[in-house]
Amino acid sequence: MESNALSISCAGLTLNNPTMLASGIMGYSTESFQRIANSGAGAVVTKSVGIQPRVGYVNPTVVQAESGIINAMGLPNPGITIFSEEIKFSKMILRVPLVVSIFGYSAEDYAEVAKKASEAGADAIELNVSCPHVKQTGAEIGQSPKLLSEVVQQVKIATNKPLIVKLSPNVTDITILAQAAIEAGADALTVINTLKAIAIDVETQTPILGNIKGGLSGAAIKPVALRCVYDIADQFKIPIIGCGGIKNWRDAVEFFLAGASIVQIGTAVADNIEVFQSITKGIENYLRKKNARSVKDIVGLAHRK
Amino acid sequence: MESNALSISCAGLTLNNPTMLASGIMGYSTESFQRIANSGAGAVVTKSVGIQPRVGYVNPTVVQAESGIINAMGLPNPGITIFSEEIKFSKMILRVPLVVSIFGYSAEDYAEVAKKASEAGADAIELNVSCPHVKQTGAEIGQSPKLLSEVVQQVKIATNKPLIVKLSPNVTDITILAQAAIEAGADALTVINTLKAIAIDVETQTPILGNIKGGLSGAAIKPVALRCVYDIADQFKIPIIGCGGIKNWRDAVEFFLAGASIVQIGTAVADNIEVFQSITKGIENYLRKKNARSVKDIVGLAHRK
Amino acid sequence: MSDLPIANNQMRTTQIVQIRTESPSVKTFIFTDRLCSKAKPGQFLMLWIPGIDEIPLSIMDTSNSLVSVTVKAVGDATRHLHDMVPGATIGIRGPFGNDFTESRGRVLLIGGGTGTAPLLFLAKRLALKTDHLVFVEGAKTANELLFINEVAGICQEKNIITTTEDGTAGLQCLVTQPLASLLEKENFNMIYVCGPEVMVKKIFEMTEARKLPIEASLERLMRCGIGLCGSCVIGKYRVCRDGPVFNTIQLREMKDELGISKIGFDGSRIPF
Amino acid sequence: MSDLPIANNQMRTTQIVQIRTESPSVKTFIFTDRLCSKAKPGQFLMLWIPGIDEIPLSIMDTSNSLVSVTVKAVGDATRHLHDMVPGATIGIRGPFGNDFTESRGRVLLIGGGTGTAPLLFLAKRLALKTDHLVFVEGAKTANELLFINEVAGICQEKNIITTTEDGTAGLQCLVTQPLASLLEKENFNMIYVCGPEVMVKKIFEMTEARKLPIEASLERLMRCGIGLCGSCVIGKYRVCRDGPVFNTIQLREMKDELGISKIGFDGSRIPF
Ligand SMILES: Cc1cc2nc3c(=O)[nH]c(=O)nc-3n(C[C@H](O)[C@H](O)[C@H](O)COP(=O)(O)OP(=O)(O)OC[C@H]3O[C@@H](n4cnc5c(N)ncnc54)[C@H](O)[C@@H]3O)c2cc1C
Ligand SMILES: Cc1cc2nc3c(=O)[nH]c(=O)nc-3n(C[C@H](O)[C@H](O)[C@H](O)COP(=O)(O)OP(=O)(O)OC[C@H]3O[C@@H](n4cnc5c(N)ncnc54)[C@H](O)[C@@H]3O)c2cc1C
Ligand SMILES: Cc1cc2nc3c(=O)[nH]c(=O)nc-3n(C[C@H](O)[C@H](O)[C@H](O)COP(=O)(O)O)c2cc1C
Ligand SMILES: Cc1cc2nc3c(=O)[nH]c(=O)nc-3n(C[C@H](O)[C@H](O)[C@H](O)COP(=O)(O)O)c2cc1C
Ligand code: FES
Ligand code: FES
Repeated sequence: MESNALSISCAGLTLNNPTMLASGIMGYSTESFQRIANSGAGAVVTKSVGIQPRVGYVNPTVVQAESGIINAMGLPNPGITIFSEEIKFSKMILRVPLVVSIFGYSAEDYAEVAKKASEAGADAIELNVSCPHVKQTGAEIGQSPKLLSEVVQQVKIATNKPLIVKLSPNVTDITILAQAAIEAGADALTVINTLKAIAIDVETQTPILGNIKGGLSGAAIKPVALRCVYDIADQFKIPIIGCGGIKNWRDAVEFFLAGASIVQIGTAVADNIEVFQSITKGIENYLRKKNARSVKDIVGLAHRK
Repeated sequence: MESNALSISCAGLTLNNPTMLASGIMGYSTESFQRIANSGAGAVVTKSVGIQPRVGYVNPTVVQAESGIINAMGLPNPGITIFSEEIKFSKMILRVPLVVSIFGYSAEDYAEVAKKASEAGADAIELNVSCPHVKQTGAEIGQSPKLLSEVVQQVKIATNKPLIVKLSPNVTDITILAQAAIEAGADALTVINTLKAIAIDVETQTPILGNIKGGLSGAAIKPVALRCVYDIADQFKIPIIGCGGIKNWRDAVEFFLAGASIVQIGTAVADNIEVFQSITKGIENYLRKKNARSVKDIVGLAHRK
Repeated sequence: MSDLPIANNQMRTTQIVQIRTESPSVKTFIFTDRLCSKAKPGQFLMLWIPGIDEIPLSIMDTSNSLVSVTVKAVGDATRHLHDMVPGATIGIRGPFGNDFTESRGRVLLIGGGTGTAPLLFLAKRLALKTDHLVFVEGAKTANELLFINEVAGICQEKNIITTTEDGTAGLQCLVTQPLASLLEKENFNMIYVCGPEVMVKKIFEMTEARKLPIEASLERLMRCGIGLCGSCVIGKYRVCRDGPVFNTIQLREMKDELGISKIGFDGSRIPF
Repeated sequence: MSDLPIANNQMRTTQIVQIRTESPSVKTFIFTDRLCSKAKPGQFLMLWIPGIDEIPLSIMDTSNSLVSVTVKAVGDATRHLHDMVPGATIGIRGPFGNDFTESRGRVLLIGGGTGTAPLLFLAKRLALKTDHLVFVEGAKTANELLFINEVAGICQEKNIITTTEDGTAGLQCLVTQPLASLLEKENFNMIYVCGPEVMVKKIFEMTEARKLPIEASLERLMRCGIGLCGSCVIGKYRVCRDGPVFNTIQLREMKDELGISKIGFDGSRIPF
């Protein structure tokens, strides 16, 4: 097997290996991105950035649940103007693609942030239209085919960088949202963001998160995320970036077999920042064992009849 | 505290304690119902029954996942005609309420099964409109406010037994379905059924379940189920039966605080059939510690501001 | 009694290491599995034939990390399994269910068909504790008598009784027939039985008449294998979780169903 | 180094058992917590003040199942905590982060403000290994000097140096001032420091000039406490997961940020 069995070109991005840091994980600073890249990630995604700075919600912003965590950060971010400097700085140093995740309250917001991020040097733009815990933003856009389509179209005009749309699982039929994104011009889909959830403390009889509700991530959501990838790959040809509960090479391979070409890893970073390396190693062994020349060879195989 | 602190009257049913066996778990025979009742359940729900017998899907029908299981039984059931005999037999022996879960492919189906089940002696009817793995049945009805409303209305006409509607979490906004069910005449809601999921084996590169996709239950889904209960209780006064990942008294109390008056337990029975007893005991201790005279006193407390 | 929380017993795949033909319709499959290699006689596993089915099978033997199951080709799943070759991938969950108590003293084992498999496993263990093992085995015809050599390695020849329906080996009769005189003649501290439910029922009636202790391993339709789906219920018991081995008291409790009716694929009670 | 997988370290609630007033603005809170009672000096926990906030606090002491934290009222969360009474319910996650290495030989500890708390915890452990402990503590004014009696119980009087900015106790100067001559005079095997980041930075410059080994515990904005959110990042390190204790080499790597800028609530870099 050649050493580039792990490299993958997809939606205009070329990665040394098919793992990416998921948005929102250590996602602010160049030094963090570089550390994650050194830990073996094939690309990094920034924390979601909007037009204005936001300080986010009061703590607790993270609750640990069984096989996962529930978070409601509230999209803390410095705003695209300040963050553009960080993007420029990152681009000077980073040797892996930098995907800038963006959010907004309207199609115009998204377009403006996408434009600035692109100008600063983002290698691709990921639309966070699925963040379930900020009123009037992500949740609503990612749950409505019409709004989603509008946002994607506008962003498409504002930038010529590869456009990744990150879908929410909190919908009746995720393939309808996938279709809307694809038809509006998405170059790839990230599947999925977190599941809407809550944690309640029995002693104090109150919700624990500062924002009351949040998003469930981690191993608990893997079977749901995998099903979403499977459903979309069943119907569409678009490149899929699988995300949700991935913590070892076996999980990653499951996502490839379901139809993803790349995987993102978030929550598993808490237990082990070297997770990218160990997953990549595991994928490499697996490909060798299966006589596959590249990840592309196994993408979607679970759909064979 | 009086001994009846645990008893609860709700939606026309009176239970000795607020735990119920969830539908589909050991749900065919009188002897099983009685064993579950002897293990401490306040009521039992039968496996979902339709008009015609069904043999269900080929195995594997159950896959164990992290913190839960994925099942795709395919609604195996003897059909309401044969099952009516079992209901009659159960009613002669059982000392706890017997809830008969029913499914169908149309409003007329539901109404007919509900009628027969009621005639046979069911203490209440639970509509499984959310079973995610049989084409053209549950999934579609439970995901459409219009279809759901129609089914509930027809069943309401066919029976005067308490009518419980079991909601699917696989929707964009569960409160809209709750509203449809309530306005159509539901006496209570069971929240939630399973989350659509898949499991894929990396060695054989195939989906594991005979039916490919199935429903995720168990601890993994608790934060989602709890959020669904919380969301519905935030908007509506209807009695709620909480279900999803409950395995100890603490989980049960979380559901009460979120707004449920009763809890159902399914997957946790696999690890321990005595789970009803230990949960009830724990609830009793908790109520005593909190100086609550009954479960009713703590229902919905997490909504206080 | 296996009490592995279900989370620690997820399905894993493994390769078939060896296949042995035991009779025209029965093969033994050997594979490695860490968890099942710790199983005790009486426990079973769920074996996934990818893309085809998943079926319950008694564990016939373990040694180091190897596990053996002995399978009769009776339908789609078992025939597909019989068509497999060493190196083929299968999925395993388990071990599930309880195991036989290991009695001391005078012990009788009665196997019918592939029901002989778990009893052979048991006999190997019992041989370490007792020197009076009587093994009774029945089949339709000579070449369907399983594990004759293995049993001969454990029990003294005079303590092995075989029956065939066509008389091609051993006594020409049903396995229940020589039992009557045997139970008349000898006293046993424990009787173990595994085989078709109608046979189990008959033997249970005989032991009841003589007030002898018995442990029977039952087979019922199994789907989940972990006590949830209710397919395998007999009386108040789940064969997968409370069994598959049941003792005298439990068998009495299920008298109305044992060998009489079972739950079919559609959940209805069907007569045997 | 704590390597508890996050799943085993979920938030649990406990009651405050005892509250001790240490100074006009500082109180110590004592409660039971099994996991945190096993913490080592340097580790911290996340303390939930129900309905208000969740904040990181260094563990000041443990004994049996009891845990102590020492808290200065500086804002909303800490003031609410100060208003609590014994019996009040709080939530705990942790222990998180790494701990100080326990050096032998001649050891210097330098604490500023509540930074004294983890150093006191450390000093108690070090006292079992070494008899040369020098403790330097600084505060604005006399009644803000924490744990004077406790430190006196561990170190010889001549090895305790206190400074106040207003001269109401000890030397009238910043804590860094007596260090210069101390480092001139004596040689240390290890220097431990915990306090405001600007103080840490100054001291690190002094130890660097003299090529002395140092371990500094840092404080940054923390939200998740488990290495995910990125709020606490300094250079390539996460204070919550890779720290809070950093050694000489690591401090060198973060020189461009130490005491210069940090990540604010909105994720932007803000100057000190
Ligand atoms: C605890 C237990 C241990 C068993 N041990 C062995 C063993 O060691 N060796 C062996 O050869 N057989 C064993 N069996 C029986 C074996 O599971 C069935 O022969 C097999 O499932 C038949 O599958 P099939 O597709 O080949 O046949 P099918 O064509 O599906 O059915 C043939 C007959 O087998 C029975 N059967 C089918 N599916 C199941 C099922 N999921 N569970 C139980 N019975 C079923 C039915 O009565 C059916 O009529 C055991 C069964 C149980 C419950
Ligand atoms: C590892 C670590 C250990 C700490 N140990 C102690 C200790 O033992 N005793 C003690 O009194 N304090 C300690 N702190 C600081 C303590 O967490 C803050 O004083 C507290 O969070 C302030 O909250 P507040 O709402 O009262 O103040 P606010 O009004 O919110 O803020 C006052 C100042 O405190 C800082 N701050 C606020 N929130 C946080 C936060 N989540 N994380 C870190 N800093 C914050 C900010 O700089 C802010 O300007 C520690 C901090 C860290 C990171
Ligand atoms: C602490 C935290 C913060 C997150 N912030 C963002 C974010 O800003 N934008 C976004 O699109 N997703 C965000 N996510 C979602 C993750 O990118 C990812 O979709 C999700 O966690 C599922 O993957 P995982 O199970 O590997 O964590 C966040 C997740 C966590 C745990
Ligand atoms: C094996 C199995 C079979 C089920 N069958 C049904 C069914 O027939 N009808 C139904 O409404 N729900 C069915 N369910 C869903 C459960 O009733 C319950 O809603 C779900 O499992 C979540 O609860 P839990 O996490 O406590 O298991 C089934 C669940 C399992 C695990
Ligand atoms: S096989 Fe499902 S309960 Fe026994
Ligand atoms: S506090 Fe979140 S990464 Fe450290």
